Amino acid sequence: MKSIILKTASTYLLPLLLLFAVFILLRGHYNPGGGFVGGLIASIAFVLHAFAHGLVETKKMLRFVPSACIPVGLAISLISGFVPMAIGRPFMSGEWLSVQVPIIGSIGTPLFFDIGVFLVVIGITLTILFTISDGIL
Amino acid sequence: MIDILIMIISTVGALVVLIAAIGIVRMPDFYLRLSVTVKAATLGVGLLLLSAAVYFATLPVATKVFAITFFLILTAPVAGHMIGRAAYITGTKLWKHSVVDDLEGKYDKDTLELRSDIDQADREGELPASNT
Amino acid sequence: MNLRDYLTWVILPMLSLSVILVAYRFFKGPRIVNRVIALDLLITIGIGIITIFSIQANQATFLDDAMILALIAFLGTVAFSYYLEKRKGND
Amino acid sequence: MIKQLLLNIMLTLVWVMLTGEFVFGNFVLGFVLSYGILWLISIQEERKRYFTRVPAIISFGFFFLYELLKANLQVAYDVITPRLFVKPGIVQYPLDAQTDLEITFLTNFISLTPGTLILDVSGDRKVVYIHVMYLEDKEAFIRQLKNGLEKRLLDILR
Amino acid sequence: MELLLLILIGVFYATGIFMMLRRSMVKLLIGIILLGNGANLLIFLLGGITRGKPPIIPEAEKALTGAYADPVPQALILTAIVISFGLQSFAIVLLKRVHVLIQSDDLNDLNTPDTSI
Amino acid sequence: MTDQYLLLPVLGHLTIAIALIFCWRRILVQQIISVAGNLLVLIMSIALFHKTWHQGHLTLQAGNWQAPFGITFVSDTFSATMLLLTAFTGLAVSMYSTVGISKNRIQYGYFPILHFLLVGLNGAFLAGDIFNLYVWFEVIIISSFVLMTLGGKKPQVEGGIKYVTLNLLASVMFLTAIAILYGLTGSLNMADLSLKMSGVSNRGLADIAGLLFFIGFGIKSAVFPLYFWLPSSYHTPPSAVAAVFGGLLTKVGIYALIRVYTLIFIPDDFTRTVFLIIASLTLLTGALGALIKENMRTLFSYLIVCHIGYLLGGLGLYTHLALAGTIFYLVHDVIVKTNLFLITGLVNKIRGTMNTEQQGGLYDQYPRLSILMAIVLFSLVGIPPLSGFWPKINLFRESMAYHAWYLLVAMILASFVTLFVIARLWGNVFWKKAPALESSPPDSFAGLSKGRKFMLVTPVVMLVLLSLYIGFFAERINVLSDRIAHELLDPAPYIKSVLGPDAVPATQTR
Amino acid sequence: MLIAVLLGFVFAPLWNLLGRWIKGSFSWLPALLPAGLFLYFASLYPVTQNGPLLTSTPWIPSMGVNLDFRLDGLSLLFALLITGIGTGVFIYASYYLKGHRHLDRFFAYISFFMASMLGVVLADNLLLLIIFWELTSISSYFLIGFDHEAAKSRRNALQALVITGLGGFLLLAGFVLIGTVAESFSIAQLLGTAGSLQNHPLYGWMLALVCAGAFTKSAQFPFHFWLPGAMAAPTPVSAYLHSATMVKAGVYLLARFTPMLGGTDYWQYTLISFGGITMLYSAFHAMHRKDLKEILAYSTVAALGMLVFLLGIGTQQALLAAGVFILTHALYKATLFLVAGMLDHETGTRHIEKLRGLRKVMWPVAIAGGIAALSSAGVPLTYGFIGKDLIYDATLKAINWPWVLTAVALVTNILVLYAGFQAGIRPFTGPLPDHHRTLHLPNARLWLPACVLALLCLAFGILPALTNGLAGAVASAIANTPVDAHLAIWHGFNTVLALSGLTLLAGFLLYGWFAPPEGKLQQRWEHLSPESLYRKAGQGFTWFAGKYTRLLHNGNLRSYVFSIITFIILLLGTKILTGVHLYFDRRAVVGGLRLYDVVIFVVTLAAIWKSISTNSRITAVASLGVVGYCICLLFVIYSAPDLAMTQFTIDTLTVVLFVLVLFRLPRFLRINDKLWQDGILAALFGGLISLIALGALNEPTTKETSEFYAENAYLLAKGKNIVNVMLVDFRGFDTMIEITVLSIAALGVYSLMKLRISSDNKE
Ligand code: NA
Ligand code: NA
Repeated sequence: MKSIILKTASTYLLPLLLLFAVFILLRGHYNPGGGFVGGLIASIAFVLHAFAHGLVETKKMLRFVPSACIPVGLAISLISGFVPMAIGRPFMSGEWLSVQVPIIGSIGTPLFFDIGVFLVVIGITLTILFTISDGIL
Repeated sequence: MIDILIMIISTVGALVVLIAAIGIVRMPDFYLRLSVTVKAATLGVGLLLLSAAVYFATLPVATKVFAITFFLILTAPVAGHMIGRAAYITGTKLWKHSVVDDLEGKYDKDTLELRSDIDQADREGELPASNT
Repeated sequence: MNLRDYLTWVILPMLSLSVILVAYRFFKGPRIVNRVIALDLLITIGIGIITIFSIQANQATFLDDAMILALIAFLGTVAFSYYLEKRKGND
Repeated sequence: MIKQLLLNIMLTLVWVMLTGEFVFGNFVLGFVLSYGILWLISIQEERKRYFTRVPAIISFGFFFLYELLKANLQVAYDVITPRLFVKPGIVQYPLDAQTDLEITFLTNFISLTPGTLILDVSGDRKVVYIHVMYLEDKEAFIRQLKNGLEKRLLDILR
Repeated sequence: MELLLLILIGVFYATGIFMMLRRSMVKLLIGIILLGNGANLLIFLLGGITRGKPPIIPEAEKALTGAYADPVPQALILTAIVISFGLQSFAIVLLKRVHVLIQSDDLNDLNTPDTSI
Repeated sequence: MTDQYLLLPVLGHLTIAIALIFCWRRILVQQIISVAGNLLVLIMSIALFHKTWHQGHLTLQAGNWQAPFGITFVSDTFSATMLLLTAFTGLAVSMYSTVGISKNRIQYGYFPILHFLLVGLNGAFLAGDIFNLYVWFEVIIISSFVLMTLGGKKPQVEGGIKYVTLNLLASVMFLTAIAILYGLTGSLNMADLSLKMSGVSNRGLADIAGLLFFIGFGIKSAVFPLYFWLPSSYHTPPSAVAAVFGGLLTKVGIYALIRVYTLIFIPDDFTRTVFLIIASLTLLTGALGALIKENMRTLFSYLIVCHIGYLLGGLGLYTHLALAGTIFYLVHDVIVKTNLFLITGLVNKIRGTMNTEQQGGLYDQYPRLSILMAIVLFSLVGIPPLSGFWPKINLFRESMAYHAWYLLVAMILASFVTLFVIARLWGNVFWKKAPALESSPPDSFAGLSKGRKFMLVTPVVMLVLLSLYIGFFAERINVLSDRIAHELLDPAPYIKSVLGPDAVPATQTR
Repeated sequence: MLIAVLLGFVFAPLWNLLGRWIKGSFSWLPALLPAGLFLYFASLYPVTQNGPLLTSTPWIPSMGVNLDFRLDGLSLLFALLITGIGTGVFIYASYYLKGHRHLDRFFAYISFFMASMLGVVLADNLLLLIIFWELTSISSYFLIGFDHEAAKSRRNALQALVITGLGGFLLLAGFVLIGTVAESFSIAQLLGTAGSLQNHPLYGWMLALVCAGAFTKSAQFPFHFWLPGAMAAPTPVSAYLHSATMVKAGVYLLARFTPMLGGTDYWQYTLISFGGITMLYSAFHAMHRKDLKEILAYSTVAALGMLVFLLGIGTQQALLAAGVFILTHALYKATLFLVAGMLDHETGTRHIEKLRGLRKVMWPVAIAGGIAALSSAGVPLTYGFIGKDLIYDATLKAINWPWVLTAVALVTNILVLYAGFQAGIRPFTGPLPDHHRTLHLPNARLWLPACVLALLCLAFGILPALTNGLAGAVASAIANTPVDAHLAIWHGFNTVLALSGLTLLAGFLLYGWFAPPEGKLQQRWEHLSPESLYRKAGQGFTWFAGKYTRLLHNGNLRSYVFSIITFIILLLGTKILTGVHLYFDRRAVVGGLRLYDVVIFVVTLAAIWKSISTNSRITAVASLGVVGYCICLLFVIYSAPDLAMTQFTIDTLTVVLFVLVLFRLPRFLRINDKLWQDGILAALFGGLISLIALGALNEPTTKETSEFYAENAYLLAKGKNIVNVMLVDFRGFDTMIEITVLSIAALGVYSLMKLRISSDNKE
């Protein structure tokens, strides 16, 4: 859709939404949010961009193929589950570092797991939507 | 005291929202309804949010309220523009008592390219620089 | 009348009434464009309801939901507009 | 380059405000995050003199609020009284604003003001089409907008 | 509210099935979505509903006390919603593919594999 | 007893699947990883079976959260056996797929999704949490959707719509059942549910919850009158895919049904009667359908439906012997049905058609292959002492003891029709001379290189050897089934292994 | 004994491996197998005189199936027949099928069959017996269909398998029933407790099921027709399976079960009536056939009927007669088959009108045929005479209606004589047609086995006492009590002798004067024959199967959904009506209602209604959006902020998804039929679910898991949003799988949209 207004708005909305997505991801452990919603918001940001600028532009802007997020995210989640096994605890046991980080709270395997979820959700949403809209957006 | 303030703000907000709601029912054509809703709701909800900010009176809540309002202000006009334009393109009629319709016939039927009709002579010479 | 009661018996009914009115427009239409703006307005009023509800329940957490609604509702309208332009009014 | 930096700092601030924790670590985190995001989406256009005129902004804010209230009351009055006073129409409005950002700002503010709504911008960016609820005189309306909102806005943006 | 939710759940299931019984593929899909919503609400209702007490531990405390909503159904529904999203996306695309192949929205046109020997 | 490595067969497949996505377009690499990975998982599954056999119930509390607060995985003999069968099937299908699946499909994710399917199956067999089971089922159905429609040919997607719709309906019913169950007990852990169910005062509602599970799993296992999706779709995907489907997908439904109806619910008389009647009708419906089909795979699809009746019937009889018979039949059926679809693929490769009327002459052209196939076909019929024969003894016996004469008649009729259609098939496909058609497609098997032929035939041989083993070493399988039936009917060890030795199951009359 | 049985199975694949030699000059090699086994069993003869020889090897003890074998008189007789005639047939076949490209396969099948048959007669365990029983059916299937490119062979093989297979399954059911009742599958144990089954309430079923197995296998009317059809097999097969051995498995079975199930009125009436009808029916048919093998087939059926008939009479004389007649019939019928095969092989036809005067070119064959025919007629000095004597002796001494039974036997014997002469004598008498003058005597491997068998007919006929021991042992085994046999040619002038004379006289007259018109009988009664009735029943069944299958599985998804939902409603409805207590607790269900609850409820209902009633797809999608947002609001109000977020984002994305796909699709189909039917069904379903939910709502539940999470989410899992902690930690595994589901869906969408397979047959 050739709308200057939408284009401009989405250009500025994109970083805001992405930042917001990461925010939602990281605070999930303490407040509503988490990897899912975070991932969905991030993908919505890109989808909006694609509506405004066309799919080709959005793909050009992205430094990665969205579907690559899927295996990477899955691998991160899976590895965060394997880590406890390496020290002899059951799969997916929560292992925490002692340092505290603002917003996020403690750093531990569940956090990495959630980051994996985040990536997978971005990957799948974008793969699905971009595949469907290939040639029409 | 704070409670009274909250009550006032929220009442005004709710009233604005209610008026927008009445407006969307009462207005005779699509464009008028759109016109009423976009901002009335934004203003009304902004006031309701403000009352929340006053009530909680913490920085995180204030930030959130600011962010929500900011998003609404940023997106509501754009959304109005998008749907209004789509409505016009798809042939939504103006109210029969409308005064003027400068848009009539300005959309190219196939490409949906919108013409401006001013400076017809100039157009040949200087094409817009940043046309994507 | 304390704040909570006021919200419960005055503000929320007002907003509920607004919802009913907007919903009426949604169901009456005519045509999709009217429904889309009604839908948009419904969501906006929803943000208001959530806000008031968060005061009433003393749970700032719900404002997060309001934030998400504010952010994302836009995409729906854009999508509908897109559809309409592509279909040129053919439902 | 400077624009990127500014945008970056701005995003960092938004982050800190959103999270509400004024700790050094949070600034760093916010900076890193926004840096990453900006890197990811690299916006090409360069723009000069980003925001300098703070007073103009404040004055514009008051002006806008005034317009907002005035028009809102008008609409509200119309909606709740039995008779409709509306005289709607779509007006072609020639733009002085040139860049995408200017156009977008202008149109958004026009739309936010009750009674007016931008329907579209022409392909050559010369005019916008505005839906007006109370259109008594087309030329007067255009003039009023030119000297009011658009002028003030462009003062800030340029 | 429980009563209203009970009715709503019944309506979701009923309309979901009703739409699955239409001949249109798009309606079929709508039916599936309605059914999914019904199932989610059912879990929500039967887990016990509580107004205004989200299962989030307040800032200053270390455990949740007093009345609060049961987090278990919420976690289940969340998983279910996301899964349905995946399945529905696939179904929508499948629909599109079928339409490309048979140029019809009519489910009755879909019986090649059943009636072929 | 706790076992940290319980989940290895699941995680193994998951890791392989992810690794396969990383090498998205590299066909050869994918083939190697897949076959090697399946071999690895087979070894893991054997190890798990061995350990379970010798040490009894193994449990894993994921995330180290004590049951019922976290997600529990349990390996009892039943699970371990199913895992083992899945591993054999997986290996066979993976090998077959290296040649049997076209390059296009491999380039578009065939192998990762096959492994995802195996992840789902293995997970479902190990799940000790009812909602977790639901999620595994979703993995299974979504990967089967994708495998079903991969390639996007017209009959594929047409069948796919039906498959997807009815399976989604099944998922909704499953979810509904979980909702009711949670509403009644407030728990999701199956061992915990087993304890809490006895405390539910409204027995009728508990039975209703059970019946909802029956409907959900019944659709997945294709019992009458919930089977429609199966004959609509199973003949449309490639043979290798149909082989996994035919071998395992309906069985996982039966597995879940057996699991919930031994651990959580105890079928009352009403439910048992329903099972028996449904089983009989399933047998008849499948048999009648098979009787009139000329397409090999459609015919086999109906036979899948038909033979599910034996399994459900055994559950409905609900005695030790009947359950043992059911398990035996399950073991046999997984191996044979998988192989059946693999040989269908071979026949299709040779003759270029699935229609039995247009086939023929295989016996003359490929006598050894034909004998191999004959063993599969006659195992399916249950010609003694091949694998399908043994379980019928127990099932016949118990249906007589329970005076379920209609079930007995249905079982005999189903056996008879199976014999008839298989013999007719043999006559048409193997004995008859191939009809000389102008446009008969070329034999795409003969032209393959030795190595590729090897990859196609070895899985069939492996599975044939397995079914011969099941037939001739029926004692082993019978002891296994017996032990599984015993474990199923006495859930106390299961519950104790999950919830700790203090958990005391209420004495239940079974 | 185990090894003896298994040898055949071992050698079967071996012949295949040795194919090249077998097809070459070593085609006699396989005959060593039956010959060796014959000698082995013959050597065991003295041992069996002291009682049955039992061996046992464990196989599947947990199911009570062991490799138990017993060798008593009955088994021995059959074992000797199987191996003895087997030797002859192997030798015969080695020349008969010389140069056949699948000779190795033939020997493989027939060795396999021989082993199975040995298994049947030697098994001392019911389940073991049924295993071998089924194997004989299967190997018979392969042998009948040996010439598998001929449609007729395939059809007849299938027909035989269908009949015997059905019998096999019924027999299995019968055995399982007997085994369940008697708590043992061991024949030895069953014989030990003989007499107990007859009084069991389910005796009738046992009898019916065992008879079903026996009658189908032994071709009793009305299941007989597969046997003439089985003549499509090569002649050695007919001689071996379908006259001498396999068809007698049913007889063997009845004989074996005589002590366990016999002795009752049911037993007598069943066996006598089936046997009697079979005898008369098929003997009559044999007379009207012109094809050598068909004549022999029908006379075989008659003989089988006779055997069943005798077992039905059940007296000691009858059992003795049966034992002797088994041997008699095997000897002469095998001979006649071999002769018929030679004639077919040499002349190329089996039509008896075209075969005349062949004694001039193949005299040894003529002698063998003649002797066999005389034996079948029961002419003195042949073994058939002894058999016939015993039969009349048995019928005359029957307990009920001796004269009726005797008359039946008499008529049958006369007709059988006619058939025997038609097959064994007619082709050799009369003038030799010109076109047969070039024929010459076939290889000795063809005629020698026939001659040996014929000589045995003669030898036993002259010295019947030779078989006293065996016959006695057989009768003892059948009767389960010691029976002495005193076989002799001369018993003095008595009724039996008179009957024998009458048989011969009437038979000769019939042979001399009567020539039935060809095919007339078949044409007239064809539509009523069991075979055509069977075909019609089969067609009817298939027709029904087609109707039924297409009715249910009609290709319309909505009808599938309709059936499924109907089933659910019926199932759950029945259960609710019969056994569920539901009540309505007003406080728990209605309490605490707010205005906005009602508003949300009403708007949701209206949106649902809109989404199902609208004719515009995009309106339906928008309505779905409203539904979703209302649910989202519900989630907020009822304390599920995370759910609300997710629901909202996903609903928006679904709208986007729909929109992207929808505008390429056609409009909604306007056909909207069956509204009421579907509406009522859907309403019932929804009501049912609500009702169940109501029930569950009223049940009190414990919340120990939620309490655990509330207490420990922060302390142990370091998070305050319990739902999120559950998702990433407590129940993190669900999430792990869930993202897997999403990934698969994405891959699926990708491949569905991008992959196109062009070729039709590519998999
Ligand atoms: Na007014
Ligand atoms: Na409850």
